[in-house]
Amino acid sequence: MPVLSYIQAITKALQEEMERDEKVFVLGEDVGVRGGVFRATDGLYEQFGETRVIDTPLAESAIAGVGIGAAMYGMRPVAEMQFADFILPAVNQIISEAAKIRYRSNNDWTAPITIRAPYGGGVHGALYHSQSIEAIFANQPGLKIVMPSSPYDAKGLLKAAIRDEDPVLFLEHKRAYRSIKEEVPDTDYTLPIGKAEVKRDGADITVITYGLCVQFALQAAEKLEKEDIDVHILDLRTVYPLDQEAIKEAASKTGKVLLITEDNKEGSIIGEVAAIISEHCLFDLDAPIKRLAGPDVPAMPYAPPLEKEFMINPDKIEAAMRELAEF
Amino acid sequence: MPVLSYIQAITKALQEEMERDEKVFVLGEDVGVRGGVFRATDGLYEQFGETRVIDTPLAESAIAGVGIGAAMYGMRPVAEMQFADFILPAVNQIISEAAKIRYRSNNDWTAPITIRAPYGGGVHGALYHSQSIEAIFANQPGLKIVMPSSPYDAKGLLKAAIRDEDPVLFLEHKRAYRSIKEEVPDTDYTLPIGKAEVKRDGADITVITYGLCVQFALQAAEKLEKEDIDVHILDLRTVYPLDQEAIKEAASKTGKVLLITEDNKEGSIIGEVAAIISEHCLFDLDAPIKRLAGPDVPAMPYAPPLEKEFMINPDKIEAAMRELAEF
Amino acid sequence: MSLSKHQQLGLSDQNILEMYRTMLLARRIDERMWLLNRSGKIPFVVSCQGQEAQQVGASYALDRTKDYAAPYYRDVGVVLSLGMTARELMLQAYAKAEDPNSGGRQMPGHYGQKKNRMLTGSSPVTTQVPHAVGVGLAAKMEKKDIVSFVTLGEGSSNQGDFHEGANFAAVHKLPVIFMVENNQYAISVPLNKQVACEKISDRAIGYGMPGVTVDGNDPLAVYEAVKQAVDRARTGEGPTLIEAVSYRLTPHSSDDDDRSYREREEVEQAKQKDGLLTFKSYVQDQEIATNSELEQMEQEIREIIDEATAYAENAPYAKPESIYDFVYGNEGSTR
Amino acid sequence: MSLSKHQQLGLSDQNILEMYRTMLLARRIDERMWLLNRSGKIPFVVSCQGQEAQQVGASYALDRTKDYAAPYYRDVGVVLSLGMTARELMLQAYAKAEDPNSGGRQMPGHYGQKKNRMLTGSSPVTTQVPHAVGVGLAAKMEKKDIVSFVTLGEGSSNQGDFHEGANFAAVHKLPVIFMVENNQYAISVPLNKQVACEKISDRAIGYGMPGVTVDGNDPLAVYEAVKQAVDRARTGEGPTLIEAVSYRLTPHSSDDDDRSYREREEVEQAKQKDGLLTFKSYVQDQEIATNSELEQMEQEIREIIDEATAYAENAPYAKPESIYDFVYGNEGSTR
Ligand SMILES: Cc1ncc(C[n+]2csc(CCOP(=O)(O)OP(=O)(O)O)c2C)c(N)n1
Ligand SMILES: Cc1ncc(C[n+]2csc(CCOP(=O)(O)OP(=O)(O)O)c2C)c(N)n1
Ligand SMILES: [Mg+2]
Ligand SMILES: [Mg+2]
Repeated sequence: MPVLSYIQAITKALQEEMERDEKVFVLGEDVGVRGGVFRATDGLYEQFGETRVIDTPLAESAIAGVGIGAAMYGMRPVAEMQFADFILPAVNQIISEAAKIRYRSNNDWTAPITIRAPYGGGVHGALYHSQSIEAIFANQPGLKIVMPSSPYDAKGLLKAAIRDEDPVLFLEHKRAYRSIKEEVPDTDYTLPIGKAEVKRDGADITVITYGLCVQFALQAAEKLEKEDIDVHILDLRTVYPLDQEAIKEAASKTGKVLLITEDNKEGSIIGEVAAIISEHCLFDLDAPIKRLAGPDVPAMPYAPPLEKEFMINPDKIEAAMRELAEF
Repeated sequence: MPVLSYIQAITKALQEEMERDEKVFVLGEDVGVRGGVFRATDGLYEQFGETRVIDTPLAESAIAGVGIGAAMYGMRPVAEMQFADFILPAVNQIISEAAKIRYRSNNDWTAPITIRAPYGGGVHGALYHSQSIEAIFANQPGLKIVMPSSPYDAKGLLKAAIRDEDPVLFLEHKRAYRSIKEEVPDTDYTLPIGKAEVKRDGADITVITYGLCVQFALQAAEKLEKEDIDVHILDLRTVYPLDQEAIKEAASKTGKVLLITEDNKEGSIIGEVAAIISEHCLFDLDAPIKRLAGPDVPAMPYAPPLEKEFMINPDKIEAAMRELAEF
Repeated sequence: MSLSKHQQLGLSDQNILEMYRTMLLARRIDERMWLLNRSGKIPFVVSCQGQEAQQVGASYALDRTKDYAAPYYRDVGVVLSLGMTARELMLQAYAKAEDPNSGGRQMPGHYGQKKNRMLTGSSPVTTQVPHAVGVGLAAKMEKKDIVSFVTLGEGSSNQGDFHEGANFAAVHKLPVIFMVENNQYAISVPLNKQVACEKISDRAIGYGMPGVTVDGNDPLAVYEAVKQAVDRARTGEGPTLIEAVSYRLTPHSSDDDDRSYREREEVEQAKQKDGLLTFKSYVQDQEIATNSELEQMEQEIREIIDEATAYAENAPYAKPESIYDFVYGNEGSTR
Repeated sequence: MSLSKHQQLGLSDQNILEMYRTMLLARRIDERMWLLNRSGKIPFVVSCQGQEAQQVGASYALDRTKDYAAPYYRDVGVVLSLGMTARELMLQAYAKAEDPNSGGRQMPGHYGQKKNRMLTGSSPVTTQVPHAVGVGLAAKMEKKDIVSFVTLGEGSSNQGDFHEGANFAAVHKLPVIFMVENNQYAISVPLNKQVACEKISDRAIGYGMPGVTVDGNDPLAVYEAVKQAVDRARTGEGPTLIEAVSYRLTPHSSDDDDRSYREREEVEQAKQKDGLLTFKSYVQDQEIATNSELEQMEQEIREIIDEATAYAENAPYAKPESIYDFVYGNEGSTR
């Protein structure tokens, strides 16, 4: 099985889906000749031509809105937002339109668009090239939000997103793009949207997280193994709507829960996870539900010492895990 | 003391602030000659003229963005979004700009803008004139979100918002506009942003909520008094950033917590409230943290039976309170 | 003998009569809705009155067997032309389960009907513009002979989505027709406080597409302009911006009171130019129908509307539990 | 004897020399930053190269003691003209605590300095346009004699915020100057895939304001156009749209590789027209400075940049715990 980086897995998924289905096409800024500023669409322009790999004018609301129109018509657009931070001009199209088209038309129309966006920090991107933006959208029924943590997951989930009958916001961690590699099958597989996955089975404490933080948590868990602390790790994979069953099961399993996000804390995805647990598993808990998150400041600053202070890393996670285990 | 409706209290606050400070001005769609589609700016055009009560072109991103620019200059703009649902084209200006201007300029520039928007359902407004939109913004440090529950609070909080040194999103429940009335002092008073308030002191169960639901909860509590169920009600008032101390105190007081929002449940404000409680007060709890919210569907439909099914009301709250009390 | 205006355009007398009938039907449905609103039967109306001529004139220039449309909330004349029935319009006014637009989920005036290729619309204005461009893009990609037609108000042409959508269509030379229905007001705000340009169609040059302004009270003038745009679109020449100028004869909606912001005289003057009246004169002058035939048409339309109203009034609402349906496709319900 | 171009514009030889010096300083700072980037000292550069002429020409037409500006990320020439120093620019390149723009919080090229009336900018393009309009509105409300100047790229003129901001300024006749710096590319996307209009200034008529296109390589042509716009603004005639056409001589940023999307010859050809070179010729031809004076200027600038670089390199970063400062105003910190 070939070893692919996270971004290669993305490219592979796009390529396979475009080969499989003529209705699939890509649109966004610099996705064509340039192959994307991160090179996620590398080679697609050459293979599929400019009618299916479309360099759009610099206008995110149009990228989303034109994609939605094409999706209503019956196409399978995959729209790229150059950075997740720049999805904000398109919020109206995504929330008022994509998320509500099926519902408002009483199932007459649908908008099966996939919107990809690189998110996350730790890449010297400063305030506007580092943000986690999932919480802005994670209150909108009709929309799904997928945030894969590994190359294998990225490929399978992106293919599932493209085939999904509903709009999917697909958020890729840009620091994972080249730093995370693993074996990824050449075969055509999809992974279920809406399902979390246990990435590590453990008995002492439960960690629930998503995206790049899953990798950090796995690293930290490995270290703690030496101290005989056995960590259970649930990867949410889909952060909206959440897989409530998996969350309850994981929380109840150890009774000690650590929730992690790279986003700032208040109002983030993990607040909802805590709420689900405290609504359903309260009496299974042996410790307060602990949260590890970015600080509640507007976004990640640029200067290295400040970026480091903001960013979650394996050491911070390890410390939080240990503290919880010792509770 | 005069009895004012919720919307009259808003108008009064605007008028007093405009009289007090020449830098305060109003801009929005139909706010001038028409006095606003809800008539929140009624009489201001006549009193202050068209230079301070500005009918803008139909473009919300400009309303917010131009307001932000004027605020940077040193003015005190109060921008009206005609309906909260129509704030979405302005999300980029509010989140990328207003919320981050102080932080990104290292305190050199500020954006003291107030953005008012009528939100909420139960007014035959259907999908796009009924939404609760606070959760979209409730993860953005730098921004404050205020949602008053009564005329008295509305006046004091709006005056505080206009004087605040930072951007404030001020959400007014449109069904409260004419249905809620109370005595409101003629005097110049402000109420603290960032502070929750106990609206009813009780010993058996704690309800934490905000906006119109506070009124519904008070009504339900009165009924339950007859059944000897004594309800403690905390009105969040500011839903972002949350008043953590007040939340912990209220939750710990009775150990049984019911959280209520009119928004759909997953990803709403009350998820974060549950997370704060389960992080800090777990061992004070005698029951799982219960949540009462709108259903997780895109928005409130128009047909009366559907609207009723969606909307929170005193009966639904009463039932939930009783269930929790009996736990 | 010189050809009459409609003959020059290749329209038959029969076409003209149909167009007039559709305009009249739109007007009478709208009027009925106001009556129903004022008598407390339906909570909300948003009107087409004064804009029927441009709506019907434009629609008849489309190929109504294959072209797509993204109508806006005033477009009773458009949706009737494209195949929605009076009964269906009444069902949406009453928010009943059978309403094909939304099953009673949306407010009246939020159109959408897939079988007639009308995209589903929302309340935030102008979002439909990029959607129509997306349909144009898809049609071009699939090499289908489809034109995508979208309407919006002149106030709405100030939204970013108008700019972004128009620019996208022009850069990619897509078969899209943007028709701005300039009725002089955006709720209470008059044209000169919405825009400072002389004509909304002046915006076209900034996108690199043709822009034309036509008399929106004249359905044939609008037909002609849209027909030319359709021809350009079909031959790969790209999009066109059309401004149809008329006047909003009613308040903005049943929730509005327009006396606070405009003079009665202004409204009365506009009523003199009402396209429905002037087109009726045309039909009469051209002897396309006799007065008694026109009387009969009124009578027929009244019956259709009576039937539609009675049907809609008696039709059931959607069941409360249906609120959970169709959030996502994979399941029937989210519960 | 006929007047030279700059004399006709009312500019002295001294003015011209200053302008040239500012352009040169901008270019040399930018070049130094690339060196620092390529040697691993600073992680990111976004360049002004090729656009100094329009940036400096425009800025000199403003009243730099009272006008406001909302510059965009390439505007080294603007911010230098308005009072930012080489040292301050190096401090932001190194993201040091003393950086007046953001204290090292933002990436390089995100300008803002209140004492020089430069609004703070962000990364999402075009958001500054409504801000500049807001300053114009405030100035008009307060009856202050202030002009608000804002720049953006041609690709960015496709964002909704451009449309909404320009329209607002025109309707309210605000003292705002919109200058589009058309450098032919938006990252890899060439002009003809961004817009289909002939000139970006063609957009002006759709807002009801004058639009002009000028040679962005000629600082005097840009000066003249902006000066006229300033005069209009000051006399209450409202906004102007100016398109200054030049070419982006470098890749989009230090993260970009432009060889994948444009021919070297094209870049070489553009370099022949580089405004810095042609303006230098002008200075020489007009005998405003001798070659040895120009040599000396280069030398002085080199020293300034050396000093600035050394200072910035040795300056401290902000303290990690300062991350919590200035989220809100009322408190020093959110902790
Ligand atoms: C984004 C958005 N903002 C505000 C509104 C409220 N609103 C509904 S219609 C309207 C005026 C529209 O004017 P125009 O575009 O001229 O269309 P008309 O109603 O005159 O046909 C406004 C402000 C809305 N629906 N959407
Ligand atoms: C809203 C938004 N979308 C995307 C980007 C990423 N981006 C940065 S610069 C740029 C191209 C800008 O082109 P142009 O406006 O022509 O300015 P230039 O860089 O050529 O000066 C893009 C797409 C961004 N910064 N903001
Ligand atoms: Mg109008
Ligand atoms: Mg450019």
